[in-house]
Amino acid sequence: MEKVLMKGNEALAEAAIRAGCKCFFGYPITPQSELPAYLAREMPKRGGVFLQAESEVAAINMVYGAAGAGVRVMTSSSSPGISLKQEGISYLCGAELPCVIVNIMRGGPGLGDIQPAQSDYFQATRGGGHGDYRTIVLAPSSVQELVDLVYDAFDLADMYRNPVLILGDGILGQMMEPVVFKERPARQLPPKDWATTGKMGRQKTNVINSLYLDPIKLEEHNLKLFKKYQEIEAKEARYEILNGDDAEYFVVAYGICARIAHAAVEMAREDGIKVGLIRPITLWPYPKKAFEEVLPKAKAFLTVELSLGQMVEDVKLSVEGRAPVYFYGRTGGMVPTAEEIFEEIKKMRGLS
Amino acid sequence: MEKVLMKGNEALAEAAIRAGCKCFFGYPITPQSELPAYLAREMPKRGGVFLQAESEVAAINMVYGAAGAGVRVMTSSSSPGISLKQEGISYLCGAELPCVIVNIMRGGPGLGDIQPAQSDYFQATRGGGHGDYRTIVLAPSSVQELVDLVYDAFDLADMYRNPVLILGDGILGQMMEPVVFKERPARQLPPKDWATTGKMGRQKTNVINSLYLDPIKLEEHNLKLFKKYQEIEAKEARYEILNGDDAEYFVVAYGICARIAHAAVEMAREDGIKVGLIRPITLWPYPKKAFEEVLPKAKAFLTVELSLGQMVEDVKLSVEGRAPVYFYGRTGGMVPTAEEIFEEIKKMRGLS
Amino acid sequence: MKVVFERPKSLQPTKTHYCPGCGHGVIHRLVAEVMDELGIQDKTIGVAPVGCAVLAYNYFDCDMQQAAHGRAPAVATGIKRALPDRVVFTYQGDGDLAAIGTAEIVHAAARGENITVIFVNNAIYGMTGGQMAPTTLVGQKTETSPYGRDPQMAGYPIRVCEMLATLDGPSFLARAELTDVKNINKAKSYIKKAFEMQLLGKGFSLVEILSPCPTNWGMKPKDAVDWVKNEMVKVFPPGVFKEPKEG
Amino acid sequence: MKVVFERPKSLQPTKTHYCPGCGHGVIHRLVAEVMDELGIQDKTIGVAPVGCAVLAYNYFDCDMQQAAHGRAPAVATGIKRALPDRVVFTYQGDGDLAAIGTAEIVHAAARGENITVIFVNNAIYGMTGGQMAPTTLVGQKTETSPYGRDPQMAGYPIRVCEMLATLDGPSFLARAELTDVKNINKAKSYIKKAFEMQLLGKGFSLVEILSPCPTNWGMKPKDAVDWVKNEMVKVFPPGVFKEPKEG
Amino acid sequence: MKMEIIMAGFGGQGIMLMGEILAHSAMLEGREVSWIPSYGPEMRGGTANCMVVISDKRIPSPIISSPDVLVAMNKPSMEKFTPMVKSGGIVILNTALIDERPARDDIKVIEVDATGIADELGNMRVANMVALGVLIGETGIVKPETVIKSIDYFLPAHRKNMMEINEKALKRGIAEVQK
Amino acid sequence: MKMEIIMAGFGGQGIMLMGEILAHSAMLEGREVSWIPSYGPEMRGGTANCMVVISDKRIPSPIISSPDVLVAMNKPSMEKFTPMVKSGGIVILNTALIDERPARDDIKVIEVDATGIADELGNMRVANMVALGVLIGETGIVKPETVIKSIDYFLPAHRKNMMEINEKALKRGIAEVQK
Amino acid sequence: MSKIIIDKDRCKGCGLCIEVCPKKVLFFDNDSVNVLGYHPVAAKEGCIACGFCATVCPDVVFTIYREEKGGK
Amino acid sequence: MSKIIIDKDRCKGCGLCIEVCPKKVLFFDNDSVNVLGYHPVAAKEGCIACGFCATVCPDVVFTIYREEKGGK
Ligand SMILES: Cc1ncc(C[n+]2csc(CCOP(=O)(O)OP(=O)(O)O)c2C)c(N)n1
Ligand SMILES: Cc1ncc(C[n+]2csc(CCOP(=O)(O)OP(=O)(O)O)c2C)c(N)n1
Ligand code: SF4
Ligand code: SF4
Ligand code: SF4
Ligand code: SF4
Repeated sequence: MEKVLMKGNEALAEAAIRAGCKCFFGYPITPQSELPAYLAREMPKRGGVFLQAESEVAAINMVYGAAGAGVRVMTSSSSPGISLKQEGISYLCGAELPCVIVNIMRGGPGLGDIQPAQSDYFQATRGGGHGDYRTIVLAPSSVQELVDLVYDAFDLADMYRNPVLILGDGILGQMMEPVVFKERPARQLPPKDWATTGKMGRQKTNVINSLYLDPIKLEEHNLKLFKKYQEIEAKEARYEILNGDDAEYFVVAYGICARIAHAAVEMAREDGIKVGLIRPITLWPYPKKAFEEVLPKAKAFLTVELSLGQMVEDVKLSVEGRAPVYFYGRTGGMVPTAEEIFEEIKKMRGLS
Repeated sequence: MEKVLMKGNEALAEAAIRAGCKCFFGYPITPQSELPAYLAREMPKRGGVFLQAESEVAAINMVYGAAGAGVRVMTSSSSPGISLKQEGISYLCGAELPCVIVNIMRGGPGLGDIQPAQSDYFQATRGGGHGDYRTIVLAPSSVQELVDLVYDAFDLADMYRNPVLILGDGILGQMMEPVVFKERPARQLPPKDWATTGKMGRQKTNVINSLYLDPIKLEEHNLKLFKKYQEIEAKEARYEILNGDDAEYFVVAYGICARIAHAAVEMAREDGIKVGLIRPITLWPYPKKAFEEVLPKAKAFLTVELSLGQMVEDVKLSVEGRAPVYFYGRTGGMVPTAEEIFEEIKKMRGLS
Repeated sequence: MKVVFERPKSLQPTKTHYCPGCGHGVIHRLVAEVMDELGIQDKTIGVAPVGCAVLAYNYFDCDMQQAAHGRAPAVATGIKRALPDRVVFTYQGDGDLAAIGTAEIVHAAARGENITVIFVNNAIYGMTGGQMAPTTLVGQKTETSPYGRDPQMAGYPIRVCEMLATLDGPSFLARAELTDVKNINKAKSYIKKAFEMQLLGKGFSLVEILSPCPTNWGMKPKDAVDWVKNEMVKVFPPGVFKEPKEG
Repeated sequence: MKVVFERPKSLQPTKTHYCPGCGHGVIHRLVAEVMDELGIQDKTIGVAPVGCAVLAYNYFDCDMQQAAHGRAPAVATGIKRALPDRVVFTYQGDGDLAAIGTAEIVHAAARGENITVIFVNNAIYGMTGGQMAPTTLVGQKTETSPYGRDPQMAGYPIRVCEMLATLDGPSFLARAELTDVKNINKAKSYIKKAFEMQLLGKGFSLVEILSPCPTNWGMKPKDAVDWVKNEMVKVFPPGVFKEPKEG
Repeated sequence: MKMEIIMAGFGGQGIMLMGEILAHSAMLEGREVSWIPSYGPEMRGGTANCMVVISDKRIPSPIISSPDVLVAMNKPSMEKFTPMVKSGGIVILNTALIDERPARDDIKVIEVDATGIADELGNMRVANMVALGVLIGETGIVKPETVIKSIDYFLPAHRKNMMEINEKALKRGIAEVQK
Repeated sequence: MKMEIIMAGFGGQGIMLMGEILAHSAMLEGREVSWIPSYGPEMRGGTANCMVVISDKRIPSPIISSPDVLVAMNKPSMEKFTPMVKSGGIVILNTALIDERPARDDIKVIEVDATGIADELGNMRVANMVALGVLIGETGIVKPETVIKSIDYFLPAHRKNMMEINEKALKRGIAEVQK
Repeated sequence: MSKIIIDKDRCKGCGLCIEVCPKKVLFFDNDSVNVLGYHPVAAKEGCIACGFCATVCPDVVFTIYREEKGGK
Repeated sequence: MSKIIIDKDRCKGCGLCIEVCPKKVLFFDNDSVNVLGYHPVAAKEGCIACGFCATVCPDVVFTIYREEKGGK
């Protein structure tokens, strides 16, 4: 199959079209601009809809409408824009609408800067909106994986009738790597017989809704959602363990940060330190299994993030006191070097 | 001092005026309506500003403007409205602006219902917005405490130049209890010499801002914020332990749910079960100390929430595997009875 | 016997939760009648707002989505773009459309989005218990303007039709009043026209309807109707504000 | 020697980051000159938008707040309500004011909020690299309308002054063009008038200024000025859209 | 001492106010009190109820699952809440609007034609005060004088003329159980 | 085999494209590659740089802290990046715009008047290809034919007339180090 | 001749129909209470099937028939 | 007589002033490059202090003086 060299943002856009995304609604923001620009060029030619909304709030609600109408739909933004979508995301979860939401994260809080960051982890994995809900969160760390996960994202969304978030960062969006758009066997997906397409002869009306005035009904609904979440937790958690076979120490990192951490792990290996890398691919559900797998032999964990420490909570919740968990992070758009992380690995070894 | 019987929402409003709140900006939503209605009546008479904004987004940004201008300011809403404020809250934290934000939580996700809930815990404590930031979160469980914490909220906001969230629920907002508006000695607070009041003879301009184009600067800024958060964590965590002296089991609950849990604890005590109650008053910073205090003798913990389990993560992060942590919750506006919780206490004893 | 009047089939037989004398009921019926008359029930998707009409999804007998507060035009845009050959309408109150949803309605109109908007202006927030709306009249007392709306503090009512008429996107904009048989019939003719525009692909259409909220105005139903006729109409003149040029 | 022209003292001596030939620089200077002439520098608080003018807080020599994208009118409202005797202005681009910030500008205007808005209309999103704005002309090519803005898909430009003129709140609304000396001077006179309205407590005032963005239009500065004069002015006619009645 | 009371009826019967007055007077007598309104699913109209807890000690939960006392002002209220009443508890029924009687025999049922008595006194709206009178007459939870003070506290200035009839209603209620 | 390259200069010198072409041709030759643009704080203008990694194995980090090769097309770029170059690494300098020389003696410095040569060939804009020629001539990391294929790939249809001069520039660059 | 059918249980007693009826044939039936708790509207003789009541009624209480002319 | 001061380091070379000058006294000084990397504007003799250049200049490059009449 043909390998092409592409920017992450553009590869993501292309993958979405190939995955059957019919509508895109978004509002401009750096550093994800190449994505809508690509779709603005391509969608009209390929029978899809590209629409620049008046705001992120409008965009996410357009997503709601289109998802409710039964088509594959995507939106994309970066940190401040994603904050504005929180009410909408909560509605999408409440109404169980499948869609894909891309966050190419930048430095915060507030206007912050436009450099790469991973400081929206809490927002993505805990739900920045109100209510008991979860979104599936995918964290690619290469352009090829970005592409592959876009297909998965649409499938997972349809399978579970739930929004799926793709969490990237400025580097991943801007970097170029070779990528192959693999043909994928079509997955068996449930029919969208709940969609509001007009009755078209159907007896009962279809209704897309998240209101349940009777709390007994809302509790029932939430428990149903909760069951779905448990199923997702059981089935969909994904991770990769690198250099793990004989490892006694583990670095935990995701996305672009995992790439740098990997380089650091290789440095440490050359230095004779038995260290491996756990790279969560799904951030929710969090791959606790990865930790169970390595815990028997793991002496300590080092979480590395482009933030002041957010995923570290999930690592601690996975480890539950069975080994020390250390943290190293850079924030505000700064990116650690492999050497910095290597130093932290040495420190971890010293401490435990 | 005079005791008056007041609804939570109205008492909160009155306390805010007495605490020197000069401006209120809000948008209508159930179940916090009595609060703005009270202020609409009182503010004009007492020299303050009541303004109904066009939306929650506008309201939080008006708060930003007024806070930046150096006055005490408050906004109030309920779950979906708070989701809409997330970008604004991230900006307030980034620009270090003191203000008080009230969330009288209702059932979610989406439109949900208007019944009491505690399912915005993640949003409140982890930050539903983007970036590395924290808001102080206060969780009163009686009308008197609501009043007392409103004064504290304004003081803490000014002391740390940080937004403070008051997390209540529909019951707390609607219920009446006797309350005393205590005269409080004025606290020594830092001068607001950073406020944009017009230069008025000052040499340098004052600027309210969260943009740092240079990531080195943004990282410095974030590390400064982080230091402040650490100071808050060290100094401001608050909790109450009830029936704790000889307790071997602990229920953990906050807000209205802690009241019901307290009743359950008393039932269990009558039944001879040595159980106590940990009631976090600050949800961020989370009172980990409470757990350190009881851990030597604690056999197990039961977290009870009006949600499908959110604070349970903080309990686990506090306990770190040193004792089992159980969970019981109702969701979507349903409220557990003391009897239900009592049953869970018995189960906990059976299990551990 | 000839049927002079019967329940339109696009309206479910369900009883509504609206208060006695509330205009929402009449407007629901008018919309349903138009759907029947145009034969579009089966291909129509409606969008319910947050407001007293939130449960509209239980009342209209067509597919429905319930939108976040103020976002109905965005939701409708999403539906229409996904399914361009379907008929899409929103049903919104004045808080929903003219306060929190201002950006969404202005931009749906500016885009000439090919949808129809039924805008119920009752000069107050009904569902939340009577707070001031963007369309509340100067001097009108509400929960949040307890001394009467003071323009110095709380500004002036927004005239939505007039505002949207400055844009190139809308094909049809009109305002009616639910005050008597004649005006109710006129409201219906506007609604019909609005849907027809959509069917012709002419772009955005909106009908604003001045409607009583006896409960939150604290009036008897009859007095509420009179208040629409005597007070609201002064500030919100009924009529057609935009229609396609002939030919 | 008499000074014919010098840097206004309300403008910091800092060099700006604006591109060569960008209208923002001129508009900054005009606002600063007006602040000097009215003697209000010391009691003025400005609000910077998100957009190319985000760093305005480094350029104006008065207290400044940087607002979230589109929310400058809300931020200004907060400031003005807290400190009613100060002068408050916002400085906003067309994406900021007419897209994401539509609700905020409409409602600040409807409230007659006693603030002044400087609205820089350059028919494009400058800062983010040239995407379509609500004011982008039909047929204009941008990053997100690569085949030219197609009204069928992307709608029509919004005329802000005309739209706000339908409201009762604004005291002064005018549109100027940065095309030549005469029109630049006219722009300044409008800005001055707008601030004077605020000083008189007359309520909301806004000046829209048609301004070149040579970078994102892909034009030389001179050609960009010509494009304002020849193309933009056709869609956005300059003039006064609202002013207080005399007497 | 701790007493948990549920009061229920339909909107317009002054249920909320009856609860507020009781809570207020208990507060005046130095007790801990709490009052919460119903928060049922209905949007508006329908049944109204409130829960009042009065105690000598800090009140754990303001939410009542088994009341000591139920005041049922109409039939749906009786049906809904009677099963929750504590064994040995008290149910006060407004017989004017309730034609059945609870099936339980482990509770004390007090029947009073509150609406009828109020009507007799000249205003059906004071039926709530008659019921309240029965409650305090039966339980002695607060003194009548205190309740009268509380009524005065809640009556707005332009309604002070209603003071007398409210007082009368209260006393008639007390008399009903002490006769 | 793994090579990490930083290319830097000012906007307009075709720095990004030079990196893309290198990465692309290495990809064509079956290597793993990555390319990332600068993401400096400047809003627009200023220095431009990109990082290219070429490897036989999966590339851990696309971010380079110590490059094997630096191509510095102007003076600020040389000053900024030379200190990062690995000991034993290579620095290619565009002497037309750089009047100083790096102070380090543990690296190989190749001087080439890329801008001058390009000018000589008839278009200053192909200075990037001269420099790229030097890079591949010196390191042999990719074959010239492959680079020519990649140039063709990146040149848009209406610019195909530029093919020849680019090719020439590349070859002149190669010749510079092989002379 | 005409026929007017009143779906009593839908009536909320707003009285708008009574006001609008040109023949004043509608009135509240104070002797009955419907499921919603209101005294529903009822009709005396004399309805001319103008449909005014149905037009103003917010609750779709009325169904109205008219005898077709000419025996059609 | 008039005096025109050009703050060269602020000039971004947009050329708008050159276009607008009625006396055509402004030109780009192609021999010098300023801190921003542009050839800045320079003035020949003949300025009449009309101020047009300063009015159109986005970067506040000009300061302009005019000799006051009557020796005031
Ligand atoms: C984001 C958000 N904000 C506020 C609310 C609360 N709310 C519900 S309905 C409503 C306004 C209803 O007024 P209107 O749109 O005029 O409709 P009406 O009820 O008068 O028909 C509000 C503010 C909400 N549900 N969500
Ligand atoms: C919530 C949010 N959405 C989007 C952005 C990205 N953004 C920055 S500036 C801008 C638009 C700028 O255009 P305009 O307001 O026309 O000003 P100009 O740059 O043209 O002066 C956008 C969309 C942001 N910072 N925040
Ligand atoms: S509150 Fe007003 S708008 Fe809502 S149903 Fe009642 S009368 Fe109608
Ligand atoms: S991008 Fe456009 S608006 Fe922004 S500084 Fe450059 S010319 Fe001005
Ligand atoms: S208009 Fe309808 S609801 Fe109102 S009284 Fe008449 S029949 Fe009843
Ligand atoms: S002041 Fe007038 S004459 Fe002098 S340089 Fe400027 S434009 Fe030319």
